[in-house]
Amino acid sequence: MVSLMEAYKKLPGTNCRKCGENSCMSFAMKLLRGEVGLSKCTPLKDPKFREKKKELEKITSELGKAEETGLVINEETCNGCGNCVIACPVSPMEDPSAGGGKDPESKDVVLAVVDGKIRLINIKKCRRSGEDKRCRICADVCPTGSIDLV
Amino acid sequence: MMELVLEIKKIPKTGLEAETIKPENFVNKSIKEIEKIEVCSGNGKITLGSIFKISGKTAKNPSEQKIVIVGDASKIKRIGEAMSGGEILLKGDVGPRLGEFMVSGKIIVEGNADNWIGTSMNGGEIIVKGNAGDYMGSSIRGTNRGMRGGKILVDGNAGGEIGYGMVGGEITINGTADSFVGSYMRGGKIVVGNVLMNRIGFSMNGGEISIIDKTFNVPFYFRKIGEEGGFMQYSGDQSFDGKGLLKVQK
Amino acid sequence: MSIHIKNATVYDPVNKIDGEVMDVLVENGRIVTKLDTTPQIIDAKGKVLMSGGVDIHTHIAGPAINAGRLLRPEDKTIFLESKNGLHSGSGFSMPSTFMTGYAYALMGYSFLVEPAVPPIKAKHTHDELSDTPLVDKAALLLLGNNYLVAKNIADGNHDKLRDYVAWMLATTKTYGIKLVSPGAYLSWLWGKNKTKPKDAIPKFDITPSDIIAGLEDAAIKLKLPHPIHVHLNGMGYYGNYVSSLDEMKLPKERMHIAHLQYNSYGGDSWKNFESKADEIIKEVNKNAKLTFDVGQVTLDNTTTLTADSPFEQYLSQLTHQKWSSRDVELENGSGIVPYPYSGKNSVNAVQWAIGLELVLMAKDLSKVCLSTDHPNAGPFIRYPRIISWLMSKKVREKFANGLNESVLKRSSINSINRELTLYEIATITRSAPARILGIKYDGIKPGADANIAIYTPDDDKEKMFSAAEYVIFNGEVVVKNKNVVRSINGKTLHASMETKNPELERELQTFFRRYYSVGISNYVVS
Amino acid sequence: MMISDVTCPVCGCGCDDIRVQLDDSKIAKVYGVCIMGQQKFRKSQSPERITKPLKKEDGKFVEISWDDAINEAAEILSKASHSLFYGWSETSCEAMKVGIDLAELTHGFIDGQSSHCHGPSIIGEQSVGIPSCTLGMVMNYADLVIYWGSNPIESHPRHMSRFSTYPRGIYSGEGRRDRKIVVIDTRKTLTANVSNLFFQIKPNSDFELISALRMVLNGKEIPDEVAGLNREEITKLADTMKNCGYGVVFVGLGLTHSKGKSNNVENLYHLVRRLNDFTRFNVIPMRGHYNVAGLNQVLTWRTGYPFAVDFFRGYPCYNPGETSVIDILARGEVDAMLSISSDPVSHFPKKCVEHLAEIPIISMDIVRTPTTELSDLVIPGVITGIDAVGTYYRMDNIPLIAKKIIEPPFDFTHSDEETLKKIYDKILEKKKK
Repeated sequence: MVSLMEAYKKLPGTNCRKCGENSCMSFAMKLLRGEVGLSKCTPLKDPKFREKKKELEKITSELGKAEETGLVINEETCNGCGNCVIACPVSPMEDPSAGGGKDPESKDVVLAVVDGKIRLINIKKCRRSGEDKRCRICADVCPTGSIDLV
Repeated sequence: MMELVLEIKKIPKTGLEAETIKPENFVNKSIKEIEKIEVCSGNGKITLGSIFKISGKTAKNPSEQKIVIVGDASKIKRIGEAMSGGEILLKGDVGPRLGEFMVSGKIIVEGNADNWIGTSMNGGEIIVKGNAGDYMGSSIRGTNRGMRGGKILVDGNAGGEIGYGMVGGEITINGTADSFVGSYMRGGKIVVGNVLMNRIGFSMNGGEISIIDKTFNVPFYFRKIGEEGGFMQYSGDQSFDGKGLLKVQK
Repeated sequence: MSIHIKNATVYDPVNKIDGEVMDVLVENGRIVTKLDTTPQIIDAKGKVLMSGGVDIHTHIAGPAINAGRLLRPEDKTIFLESKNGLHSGSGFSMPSTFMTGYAYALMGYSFLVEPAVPPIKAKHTHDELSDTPLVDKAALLLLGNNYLVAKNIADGNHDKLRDYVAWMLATTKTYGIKLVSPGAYLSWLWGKNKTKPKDAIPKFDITPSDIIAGLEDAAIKLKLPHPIHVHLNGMGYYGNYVSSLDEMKLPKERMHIAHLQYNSYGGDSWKNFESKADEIIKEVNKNAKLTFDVGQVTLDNTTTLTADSPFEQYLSQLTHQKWSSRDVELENGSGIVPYPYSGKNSVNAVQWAIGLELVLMAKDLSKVCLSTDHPNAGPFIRYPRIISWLMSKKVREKFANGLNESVLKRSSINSINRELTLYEIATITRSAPARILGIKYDGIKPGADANIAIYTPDDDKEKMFSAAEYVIFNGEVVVKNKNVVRSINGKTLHASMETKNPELERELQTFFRRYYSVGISNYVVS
Repeated sequence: MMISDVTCPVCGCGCDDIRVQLDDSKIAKVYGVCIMGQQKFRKSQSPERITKPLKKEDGKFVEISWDDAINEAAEILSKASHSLFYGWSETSCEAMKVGIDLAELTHGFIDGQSSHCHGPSIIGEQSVGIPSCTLGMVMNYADLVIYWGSNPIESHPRHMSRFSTYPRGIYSGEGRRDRKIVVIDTRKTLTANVSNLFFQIKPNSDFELISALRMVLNGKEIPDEVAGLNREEITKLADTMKNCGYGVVFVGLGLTHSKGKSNNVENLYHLVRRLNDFTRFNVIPMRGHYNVAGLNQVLTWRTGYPFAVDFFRGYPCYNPGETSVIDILARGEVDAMLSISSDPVSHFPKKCVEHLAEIPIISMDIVRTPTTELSDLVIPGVITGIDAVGTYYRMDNIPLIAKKIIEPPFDFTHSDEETLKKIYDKILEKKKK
């Protein structure tokens, strides 16, 4: 799964609004949510963006798979409060200290705070990676709205 | 009354604590001896002679001794501490903790006074023609037993937390006081023009507060109990069944 | 540095010296038989010489006493100016740390025990002890309401409890085990305000008596020098002597009872509150396992602070005084309430008498220690006044008739004629507490540590013991002509425990990561 | 190389579960730390770090040697008749002890940020007493957590995830579901986003709301609307507090800095004390800096008073409002100042800063701030918890050890304590002459 910033960096960044969005950032958000097709971004057709276009196509193709969790993190607004890390039901199972509010050291937790921001550690462990998409705990406990479940 | 005049020459920038300036320290002493009396300044002690130009006469016993301080004394603290008689007249402003622990005698301030006038006062009288600061007649930090007796009269306005922990005595403020008048009051009387934010009688359990200004609206933690002599009467602080009396001019 | 003390009248119960006139030689911190260097001479002719005083129970350092100092700026009625290299300080019932050290040294004390350390804040206690000069120190660890202690006792694995206690003593660098109303705080957390020795503690289904038995068993197995130091349940309540007697019958080998005065109360209300010192001392006199420190009330405006949270809450409701309380995670609580004792108060007057009765009616004074549970029953600077009451019937009668007449009707203080001698005073302030603590304390004998106090005799015993003429600490003169002249730091003693249960330590690693709010590396006192 | 159990030297949470990845003694990655902590770890490595003592000569800073800086500092402090030692909340307790010795030796003032941050909470504690507990009690026992005038998500980011809301304690095994989180504030804060109940009150009306709650607990009538809340909401809040198993109120600057100041907190302590007749209820002030509580503890055991201590008579005097830093500066009672790990010029009222401009200032800090620009002497600070070891006290007064993970960017001193000790000895030397 790719984070919003990585998708945004691959866009032209001209905010030309030809796609109907008012900035490339909101276009990237919608793109990851599968709410808009890549073809809508006309400047991408320019040959100098060929590399970036290929990478974007690879990302959007993965979007469609059934086991995708749809977990999107917005690093801009995350303040590293760790609510999602501790509240996630997977964390205390993988590392009991997360049950006690400590930062988990295990590599099998879904999320962990690194350098003041939330990072995806092991997305396979996320409860949403199967058919059942009901678990929304990390998005519910995020006070800054930095986690989106698309 | 024998008058001794202390005219301010020069006060160190870092201020003074002059609890030795009171009538009973000056009686039966010559001007020379008085000039040697020490006060605290900065990190040491300096003599009264280096601060004031001293003139006038000294009396036999304190009740006949009057001290007049001329000039801006707003940087001199603790004048008249635990004073047991006589009179002090301040022509200009005065610093904090005036007349702390006062027992008897009279202090008149023609200018403005500062915080902590008459802290834990037992008797005597303090009159301030100008405005006064906070914590007038209040208790020292950590206790809620403050002023026990004596009178304080302020012509102008006053600061906040007046009469904190008052047990007895009288405070009269013709102008308006800041919020929190009469907290932890057990006895005594406070008369005040008006109180900002209507915050009076916090944890009050006795004593009496009279508000002169009709526009004062009574806080909800005081319950109406009647009317008498042109004053509406309320009882509170109801948050803990306190038995203080609040009277508001009708 | 060597000192030659000439013609001193020595009282030293450790070596059975009762008023012999002798010379005492001191060199390199020890009492010696001969000197190698030219000594400083101290003419102690006609003066009384004792070894350094030992206080077995005084709250002088740690989070509770510090919260008390912070709570009461109005307690600062005494100040100490900083001059000739000594620090300043303030405080009457709870002096600041430097002032505490100087005041104890001035009275000739050289060893103090801080009896209540919450393990997670042990660093705070050690930091304050290191700022208390001129005395050696030790601290006792609060375990009577500890979660893991109660859990291990409830699960019945006593060996694991022994290893846990050993690990805790080593980790917090403390000297012995302290129980404060075992089980009462744990029950209070679930709304039960009074706990008797046989009541079941919620969530654990064990009784306070089980906790006392469990911890005594651990103390025996670990061969701790000092027995379990117990603040009995029901402390401070009227009519608590019955439950106190139950708990006094529990120990298998040894138990030291703290401030026994607070547990010798009769009557079924504050109105008919009376002394039951006779019943209590009867049990102590016949039960060889028991020792106690008295906790004498001195009728001052002091501050009560104890780890018995339920009692402190009750006291604050009774007196409407300020109330501070600290619940420490998984360990113990504590409560602080200022309390102005008054001789005119019928209960306080009898409390005053009860303490003196316990000491004066004790048969074997080597089981008795002088204390005021400082600052609960009174500040430690009142010890000389207590000594003057114990040494003269006339002085205590003169004091008694200034009190509420309940002291005559509800206690038998005025019918006791015993007057303690200097030798007996040296017992309850030196040899008895040292023996009960199990510290290396050899009194006035070659080879012993040179901690010496020299007093000028006086009919007014309070004046005599308030300020020693000379005090020698670690072989150096620190008090001269009743003034502290030097400040040197003493050492803090702790039990030498080697913990050999790696499996328990792994378990604790996960327990700390799971339920404590600090990492285990921050729990260890370095 | 990975270092674990690292402590974060920023806010009152005192997190001690941080892990730092070092690549050739440079901080590469920091695990577990929130965004505030991350900034400090990054700042410790930044080129802005002050690495040489600076002396102001006719308006411009000139680099001077270490010995000259110590001598200059001692010169300023010995000449002053009334010096102020201010700051301390971001340095170690060991440095504070030397600071207290300096104030005692020069008969000056010592005060810290607590005087104008949670000073009102301490004054309230001194007149009523405070039922309180450690953060571990909140984690294991609390089923009701109230944030009053406090917004931890922005001031103490990991507070809810480490202690109050999401951990699974012994008696709160379900974690979030076992707890009710209430936020009382004048605006909908980020913390309110994740709380169960949010009461939006009118600014400066906390005092009235607390009195109303106390009256409801006493079965008394309250008006239809108090502090912007109607009677049902206030009764509901009072019942929630009364019927919980173990409740905790976290007090923030919303309560201590709105009108009423220490009276608000005093009234709250009365309320919480009354609640202890029904259940167990405690208060924890949300102390800001990581060692602001440390200054209160060290100053209290050494002098008897928690802050605003004046040694001018040779023994400690204490009277907040008279001996506190804002008042002595506004009255101009100080003629020299040592400011350590603090930035008074940015935060103090105008009148105080005007006086600061007239007196010599020595500032010990890690980066240039408005205070260093106004100073006459700047001495490089050492960051306790990154460059040096030291003791500090968390917001619930639990002592912790700040760990050293890298060397400071200079070698003439290893800690603030060592720097201050040198100044102390130099002043003693000058006094002997």
